[in-house]
Amino acid sequence: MSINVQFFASLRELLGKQQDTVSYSDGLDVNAVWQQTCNDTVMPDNTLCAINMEYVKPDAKVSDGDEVAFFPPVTGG
Amino acid sequence: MSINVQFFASLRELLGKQQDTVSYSDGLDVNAVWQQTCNDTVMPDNTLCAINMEYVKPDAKVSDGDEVAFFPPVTGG
Amino acid sequence: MPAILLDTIFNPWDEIQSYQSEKLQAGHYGATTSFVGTMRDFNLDESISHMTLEHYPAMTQHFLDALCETSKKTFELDDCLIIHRFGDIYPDEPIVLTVAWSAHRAQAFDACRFLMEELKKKAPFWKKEVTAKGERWVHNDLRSNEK
Amino acid sequence: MPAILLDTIFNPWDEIQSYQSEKLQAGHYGATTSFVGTMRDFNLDESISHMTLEHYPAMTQHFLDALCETSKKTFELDDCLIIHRFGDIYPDEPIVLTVAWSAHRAQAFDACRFLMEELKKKAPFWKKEVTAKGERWVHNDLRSNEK
Repeated sequence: MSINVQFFASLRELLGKQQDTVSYSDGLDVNAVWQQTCNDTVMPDNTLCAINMEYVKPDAKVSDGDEVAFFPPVTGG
Repeated sequence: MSINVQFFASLRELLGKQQDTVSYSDGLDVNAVWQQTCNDTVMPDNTLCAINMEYVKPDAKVSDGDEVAFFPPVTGG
Repeated sequence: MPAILLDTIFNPWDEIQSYQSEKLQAGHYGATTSFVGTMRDFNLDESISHMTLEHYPAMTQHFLDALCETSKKTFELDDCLIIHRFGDIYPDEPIVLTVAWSAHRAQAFDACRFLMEELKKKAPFWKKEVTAKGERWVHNDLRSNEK
Repeated sequence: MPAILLDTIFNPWDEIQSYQSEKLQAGHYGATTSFVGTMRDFNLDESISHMTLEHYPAMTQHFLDALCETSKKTFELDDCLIIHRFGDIYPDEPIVLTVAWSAHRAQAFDACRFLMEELKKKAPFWKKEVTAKGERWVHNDLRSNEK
């Protein structure tokens, strides 16, 4: 199994990708998922994170098979 | 000239009249208008008063030709 | 920016649409808040067959016109609309409509609610309900049917 | 109590009417508050030709469904409805509709506003505006077009 990673809006454009896959390892948290897929790009301060469609903090632990998403502040409505 | 007096809703039913006319005299106020037209019936505590479609207190002075209205608390909407 | 008094049934959603397309400038307003008060078929556990809404016509019109004017200025609205029934009203019929159009949502929400709160506190209307036990004036102790 | 995501234009007033007549119990609700957010044709003094609303489809649906459920319980609503566009949107087109049906007006107003505030704070949508100068993502410093 592995972690499905999603990027949206300005973050998607900044990184030049919409989707990525990261291999799972014990103790993986959201921050580590970012580092594995984004390498040297620092996570912008206002980035929001979700695991399986629920907002989480960057230190939240990830489980194998999760979908992790990163996106900028929302502007709907 | 004179004062046109109007009663509405439960007050209209209590007094058995919808409309009355009172003759104008110097210094007439809303309370005195009530007394002239309602005789011994005491004005119920929660009665609202208006002169020419504007809310007033019972001690407001009336001018010749005014329309004075008495009604219970409103229940529209 | 009208306040309209009606003694016949009206469709609030059609009224909003036709007013908006006739009077509002397309692309200018971003927020529309509306409130519809509808007659319920029960109050205080009693079934209501219908009600009669009495009003003081000239003062009602005067009051609601002034309320529209004040609200438009206070909340910087593009426009607002009030429609209110009088006479005999049956369950499921709309009694009142208030609408506020504004650039931003805070003003539209605040204005629409202000229109309703002021109307309920001060517009000279009086409800008389007809139940199986007879007629009764709605008063402060008997307002659980209020919207 | 649905949250509906659409990539085509919709008529909010027709949606309210048809939902209400199909799903609500006549005579039971007394208060209906609705909010419609409409696209404006300018923002920060720049003319907007159109915008693209990106979203995170599964999370948006999940978030709005949960929001409806929470609101219905919290405010003791008869029902509520959210419709939100995504994709390309042009000036004067509705972007979002929130509706709350309740016995009483306080709950209907509170719930309708809660739906909008929560949606604006947390639903994963992102607006990109297209102006004569090019495209730009709407962000916190660029939100004067917000409703």
